[in-house]
Amino acid sequence: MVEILYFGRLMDVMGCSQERIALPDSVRDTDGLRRWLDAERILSGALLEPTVRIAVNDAIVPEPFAVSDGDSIAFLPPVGGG
Amino acid sequence: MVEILYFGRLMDVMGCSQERIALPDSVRDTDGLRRWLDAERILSGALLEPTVRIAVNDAIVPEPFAVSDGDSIAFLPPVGGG
Amino acid sequence: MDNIQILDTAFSAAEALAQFEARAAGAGAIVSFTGLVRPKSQAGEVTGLYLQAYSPLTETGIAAAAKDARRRWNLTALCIIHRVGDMVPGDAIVFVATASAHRRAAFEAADFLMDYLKTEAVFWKKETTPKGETWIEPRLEDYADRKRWSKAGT
Amino acid sequence: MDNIQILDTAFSAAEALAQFEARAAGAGAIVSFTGLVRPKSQAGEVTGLYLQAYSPLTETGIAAAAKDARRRWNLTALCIIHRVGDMVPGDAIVFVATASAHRRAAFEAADFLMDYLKTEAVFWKKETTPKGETWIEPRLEDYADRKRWSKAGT
Repeated sequence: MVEILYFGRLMDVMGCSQERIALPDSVRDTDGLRRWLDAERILSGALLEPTVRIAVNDAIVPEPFAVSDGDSIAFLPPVGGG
Repeated sequence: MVEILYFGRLMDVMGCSQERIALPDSVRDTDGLRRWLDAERILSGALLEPTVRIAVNDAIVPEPFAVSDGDSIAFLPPVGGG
Repeated sequence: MDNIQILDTAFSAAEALAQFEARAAGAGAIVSFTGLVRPKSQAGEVTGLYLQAYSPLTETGIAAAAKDARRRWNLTALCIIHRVGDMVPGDAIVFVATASAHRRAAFEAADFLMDYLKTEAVFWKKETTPKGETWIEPRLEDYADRKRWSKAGT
Repeated sequence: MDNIQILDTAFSAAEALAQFEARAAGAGAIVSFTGLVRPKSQAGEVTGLYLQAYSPLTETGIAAAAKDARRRWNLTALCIIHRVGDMVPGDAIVFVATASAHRRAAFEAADFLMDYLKTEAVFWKKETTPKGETWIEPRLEDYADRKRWSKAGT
């Protein structure tokens, strides 16, 4: 299981701010996660946008970045500032 | 008679901030006033410095500027800001 | 001497300045910036603004920007307060204050920190107007402002 | 909506900011600058500062600078408070606040007004240190800061 966090407009897109998911064996990195989850939820690319960055365990990562059970993975749309 | 005002360090140089003086007939403009008063008080040029500007009746004037009885004349060293 | 706070309740910029002044004793120049929820946007009348942070990324990012500001300018004190959660027009969103011996450092550091906070700080912002709710992303102008600093310093 | 005051008594910058915020309702950005008497100068420990104005030249000069700032930037409110007379270290000498829809205008206008106040405003300043009393004239740096604006605007 991984914990997935959605921020900003992705909360609205996903309908939640946080969920726990069992990753299929085919998903081994952030690229695989983006493609699998986007297809699974029929999002037409919302999670594939290059402006959406990913943080793994509270650190923004260069992609593709390996993910595995127990990780906390956050999808971050462009930040809006204060 | 004219009223003469001294500001900033010129107050210290002149020993007062304000005085009333009867101008001699020879003094008809600010240049004449600077020279006459500087010589009269043995100031060695304190009133002749080009950085010292003159206001006549509360307006800084381009020099030489005519002065006559009843005028208020201010000697202004470089301003120091706030 | 840095004071960095993320708050989910309203705060007073004037009170923040009063407290900052006390901490900045000895400085010759204090600059403050207050960002407020505006009553109007391109979408019309604004009735609410929601700000979301991602702890601890938001805090560490702001702390890094503060450190960068201190490296670039000689500051005697620095304060950053940022609201999150639900706000209404007139509410203070962000308060930045900088203190230095001379005014140029204080002005530039405050300007620099605000450019960071408006473009790179980890916040998401949702505006409510009569037309509905809209997530706001940075204006191009904000990115241009931020780029001004890329050649300064090391 | 300009508030310009020359005061011969102490004032609180934080209170001035609180009052300014009330007047600036609807603005998105407020910048404040506070200039304080520093406890040290090149001559050593400062025990007192005396500021002299020349009314009405001081007031009309500041009012003209404020008008110039409004012509250059779109400001919703502006405040300038300047002390004269005898002050001690820590006292606020000058407070400038600007309000605008966006932050760039507020920052630039406050910076511009401070450059005016530090170089061209009609004030004379005398510092008291253990070495005695010294009249202070502008630093070259202040003139350079002021020149930054000579090509902007018309």
